[in-house]
Amino acid sequence: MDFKWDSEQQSFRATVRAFLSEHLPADWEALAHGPGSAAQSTFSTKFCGALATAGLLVPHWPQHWGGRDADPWMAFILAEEMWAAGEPRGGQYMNVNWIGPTLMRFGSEEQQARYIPPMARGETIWCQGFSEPEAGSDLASLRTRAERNNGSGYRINGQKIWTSYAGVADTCFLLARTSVGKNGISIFLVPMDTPGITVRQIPSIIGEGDIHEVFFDNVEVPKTAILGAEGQAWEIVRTSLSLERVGIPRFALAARMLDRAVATLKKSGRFNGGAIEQAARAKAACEATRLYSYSIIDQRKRGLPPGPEASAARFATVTAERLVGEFVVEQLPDALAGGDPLLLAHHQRAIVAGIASGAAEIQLNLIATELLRMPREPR
Amino acid sequence: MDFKWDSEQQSFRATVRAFLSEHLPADWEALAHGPGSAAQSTFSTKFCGALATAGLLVPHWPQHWGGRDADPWMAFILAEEMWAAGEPRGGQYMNVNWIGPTLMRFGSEEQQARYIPPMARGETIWCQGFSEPEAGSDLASLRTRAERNNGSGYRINGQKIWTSYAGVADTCFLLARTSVGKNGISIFLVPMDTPGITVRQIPSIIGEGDIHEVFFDNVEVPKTAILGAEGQAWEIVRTSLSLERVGIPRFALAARMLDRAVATLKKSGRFNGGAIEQAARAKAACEATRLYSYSIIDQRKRGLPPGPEASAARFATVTAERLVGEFVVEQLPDALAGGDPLLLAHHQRAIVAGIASGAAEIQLNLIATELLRMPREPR
Amino acid sequence: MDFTLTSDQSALTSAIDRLATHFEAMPTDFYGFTLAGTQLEKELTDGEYFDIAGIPDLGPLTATMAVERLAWLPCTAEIALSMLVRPHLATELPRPFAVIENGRPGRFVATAKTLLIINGDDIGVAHPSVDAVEAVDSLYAYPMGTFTGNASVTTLSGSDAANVRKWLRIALAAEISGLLHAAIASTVEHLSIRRQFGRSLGTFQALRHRMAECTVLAGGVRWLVLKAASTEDEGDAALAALHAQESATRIVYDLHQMLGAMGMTLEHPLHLWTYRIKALLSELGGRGGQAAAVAALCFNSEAA
Amino acid sequence: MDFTLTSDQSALTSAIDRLATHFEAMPTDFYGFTLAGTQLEKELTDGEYFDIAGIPDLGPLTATMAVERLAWLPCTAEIALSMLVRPHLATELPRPFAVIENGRPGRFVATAKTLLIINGDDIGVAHPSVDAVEAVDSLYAYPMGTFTGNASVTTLSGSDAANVRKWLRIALAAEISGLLHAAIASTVEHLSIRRQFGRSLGTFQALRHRMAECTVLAGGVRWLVLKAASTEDEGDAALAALHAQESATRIVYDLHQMLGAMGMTLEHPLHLWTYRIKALLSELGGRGGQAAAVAALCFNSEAA
Repeated sequence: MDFKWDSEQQSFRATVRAFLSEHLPADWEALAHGPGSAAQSTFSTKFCGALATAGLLVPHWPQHWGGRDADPWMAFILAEEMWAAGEPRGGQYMNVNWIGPTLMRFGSEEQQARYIPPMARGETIWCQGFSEPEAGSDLASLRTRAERNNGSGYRINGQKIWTSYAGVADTCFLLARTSVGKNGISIFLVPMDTPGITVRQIPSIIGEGDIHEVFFDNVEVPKTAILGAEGQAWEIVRTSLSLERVGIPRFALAARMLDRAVATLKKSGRFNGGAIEQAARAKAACEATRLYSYSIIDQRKRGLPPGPEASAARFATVTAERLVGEFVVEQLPDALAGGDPLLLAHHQRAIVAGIASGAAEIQLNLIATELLRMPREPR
Repeated sequence: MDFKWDSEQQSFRATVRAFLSEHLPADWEALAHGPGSAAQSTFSTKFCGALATAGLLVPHWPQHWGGRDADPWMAFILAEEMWAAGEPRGGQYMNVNWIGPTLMRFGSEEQQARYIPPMARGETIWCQGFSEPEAGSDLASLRTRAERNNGSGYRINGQKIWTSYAGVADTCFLLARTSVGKNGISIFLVPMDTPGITVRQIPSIIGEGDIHEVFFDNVEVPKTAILGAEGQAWEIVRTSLSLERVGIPRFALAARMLDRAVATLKKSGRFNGGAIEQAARAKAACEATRLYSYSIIDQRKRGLPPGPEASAARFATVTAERLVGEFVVEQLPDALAGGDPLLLAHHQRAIVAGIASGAAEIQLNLIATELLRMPREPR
Repeated sequence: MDFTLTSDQSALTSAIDRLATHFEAMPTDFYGFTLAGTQLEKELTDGEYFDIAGIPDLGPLTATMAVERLAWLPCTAEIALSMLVRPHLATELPRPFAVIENGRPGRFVATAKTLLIINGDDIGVAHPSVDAVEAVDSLYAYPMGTFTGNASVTTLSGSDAANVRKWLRIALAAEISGLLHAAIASTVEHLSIRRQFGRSLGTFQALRHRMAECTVLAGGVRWLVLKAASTEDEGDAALAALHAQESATRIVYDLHQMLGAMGMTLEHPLHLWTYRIKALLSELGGRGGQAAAVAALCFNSEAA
Repeated sequence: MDFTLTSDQSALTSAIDRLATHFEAMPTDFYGFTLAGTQLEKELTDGEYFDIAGIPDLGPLTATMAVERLAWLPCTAEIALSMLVRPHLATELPRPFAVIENGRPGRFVATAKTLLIINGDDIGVAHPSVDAVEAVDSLYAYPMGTFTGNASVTTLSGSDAANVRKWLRIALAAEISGLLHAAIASTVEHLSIRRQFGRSLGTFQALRHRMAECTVLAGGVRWLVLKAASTEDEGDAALAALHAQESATRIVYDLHQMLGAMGMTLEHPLHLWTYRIKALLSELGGRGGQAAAVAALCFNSEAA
């Protein structure tokens, strides 16, 4: 058991940092505020192109698809550095983490040829059409319908909500119901310029362009738009969630922002008393979360399937971001009033942490059932 | 709206304090540890006798029963001072608060004549036979059975648990099932020396003599032992719970112990840094709880029935005791290792607060339903 | 000890309640961060409500209840300082008021006619010219502003400063108390309506318990605020402000957690209260500042 | 970064696990406050387990895992200091060890052969005679004792003291980690078996969520402890001790709350773990002490 990085890992991290310091413009931190904004997306596409050229966009992908089979630690070091910088890849982190790998596993040859190479070149932005009004995170009550049309395709009608990046995405990874029940849900890969799709931005605390409603009004797609088989969504989503379960290293930004807030307070003689205890508590939570996440990478590296510890890591992340967020609001409130755009961006993203991509409460339930083996709640 | 005490109230409080400083012996604080112990009960009986003689045991009772119709504020001032002193009345606080008043309302003439005068003289200790193994606080699943015997009485069989003061009580306020369903539960007033009753003390963190199992093995009681009508337990208990709902001013001891712990820390130069914040937080919780409790007395004084605020006061009490308890464990741990018997007693009683007499969780449910008017949980 | 209101107090709180109810009934077609209560400000001025505390039969306690009630509104105006702090300054000073604490941006600074300048233990008074203050964009749901420092500052005496600080604490706690009330009510409404897994969210035990805990905390804040306004005691003021900031930190997090994605939008009003609360968490030294005051003022060594 | 154990580490942790399992299987007919592990102490001595940290292929990390695992047991003995602190003193000193912090009673003091005497920043070493120590009755589930101060004390150098303090923090955190694990497991077992309102308690959402939160906290403590034992870094040790004391305060309360009345009895073993934890919450300066160390050691201004 060893908690140190080997020399290859250290040098990879140094490479990523060097890339960031070369490619992030002076105004990057101001851009980081408002993920999904047009300005950030324009920048991200340029940035991801450069990452791809440098071999740093999809190093963990197979060589066949433009990667170099780098191990899970490399992918995670990359993600840590990106996230700590405020995630200049924008929405493209999803392509790299799970949409690409899911297409490699379940996509048809045609779909793979069409969608994967542009992802590997950093040219494409996706959005995920999962959540619906009234359904929350409850997939079983999904209502968007895809019915066979007169030709050999489908006609899609329905509404998605909370969709990140929908305003700038070119393709949607869409869940729609093709028949009743849990096995009646299918996945469609839908170009966002297909007639009948309307996107409405929802004004939010998180900043410009982050969340949207997406309306599907008689949207016609060919049969080839379906990913895998009709009704296979449940299985595919479970796999992609397990790819995503490693999670985003949100703690990396939280820890960096905590360091920054402490440094600012020290400079102005305000790091004392309760601020010290609060900062230390947040620091411990960040570092505990970091190790939780590493333990999951370690399991993946050893070829083990992601276990319930992934839920624990997620919930620990929520707590760490919360503690850093509260520290800043209480001890360095000026940061959120024109003082520091990246601290502001962190605050805004931390709001989302406990809510998006598997609410904290869902993680707690999974932990109780899978890790503690407590009896399930009756429905 | 006025948060000051009037002169009558101030002088009553002074009287109670003077009584306490005259009648509490030097070793009282050591006795306070282990409520329900033989030593404490012996002292309490003597002490309550003296209280009765001074007109301070049941001042809020009607004159007819030895009181002087003092208003709810007086009763609460008395309770505050008693509890702040470590409750030298021992188990007799129950007589004064709700067993006596319940008998006044529901008892037969014979029962009233038999049981109330000795209560008013401070001579008698009761225990309440409510909880049962496996039933918890769920009255509907009560199993102890009282069946008609061959004569005109009942034969009781069953088991009670968590019974405070059972080792020293002379009478039990017992719930037993006389037929099926919610309206099949009756209350019996049972002398603890009735053949067939066995008491087993459960060794506990709280100290000697606090909790017991009580076994009823073919215990024969006359028909006259029943309080009210057969099957009336639900109604009577609801009334007595509402009498009890004002609650015990546990915050008074918590606040005093906090003051004492802070004074001790100051003396040895240990009141600084995190100790200051923790003490201040606990202080605010104690004072908020005090006002919550006062608001309930104020309602009672105005003849209003106790509302859901009583549950809020209870939960606030749990929090206040918890914060004081944690403060002492972290900042003055020596108090619990031979350092201060009353701080030890407070710690032990605080353990019980969140659990006994309507667990904290039950209060939270009541608050959600009655105060917030949220929809009920499905059963 | 008597918690009934006098008939004068009842009459005034009823009037405030009617005024507030009128604003609550108005449709808010607003999706920004700060909803300025321009009309509210006007009606309060016209009704001479900013002077409640000075009327003998009403006094600061009634003014505190007004501050608390008006904080329920989705819109905001500079009410608390004008109603509760302004009356305790030696001379009549022009409103709106604002506070600049250790040079940081403050609420309502850009439009303030009177600034209270806090630097460590000192409090000074200044009347900034229009170009000495500037609005600042922020996430907080108050209009925030900065002060360039170009104005003459009159420093208050120690006892005046202590008195002002006491009323600042009560004003802070009263405002937080009202905001907590509104934020909780808004969340309860959402949970009671919204369904998931075939049930109203409000029937889920974990959510019910958390809401109940929030309510108990908020109720405690309110009682401490009312007591402080009634006794006008420095220690009581510190206790109220501490419990307000302490409870609010936890409640704000819990409410956003329970409201879920809806609470991230500007279309649901929750943020109008929670992002006002967030601006208040650091004021007057934050929890640490209030705790130090409580430690200095509230421990009774003799009774221990 | 690699979290697999070496074969030597695996062999040792398996041996410790077998030894512990044996003690866990023994019926404990014990209803007191402190269950002394006399037989455990003997077997650890006989098996030379107290010297694990000094064996090159095992080292302090393996010793830390042993301390953590042995803290799961209902009985207790002076293990953590002997396994983790003793090896870092310049000379071989006799065990059992105990700590006297600022004159307060300490764990295992009455039977200690070596005392570490902490006074503010200083740490001294003393070997008390039998009449210089005395057992004290307490609520804590460790044997507690006091030291009269009648023994010659050798003060450690600043760097030795810092090193000892680091290992004291790791020992503290490892012990808390193990105790938390056992206390949580014991509560989960109770909740899964016990029924109320016709359902297993473990099916109630509010209880499930609280247990899950406790588990996440306890898991975080364990990771920080293992890292600190591996890196032997002072800052890592302070983080582990802080997170341990911080998490434990909350977990202990929650577990007792969830266990209900059963947790008040000495017939259920929960208190054997929670009342050991309570004794540890104030050690080494408590949360405030660890936080000060974290603040001094762990903030990286350059990367910010």
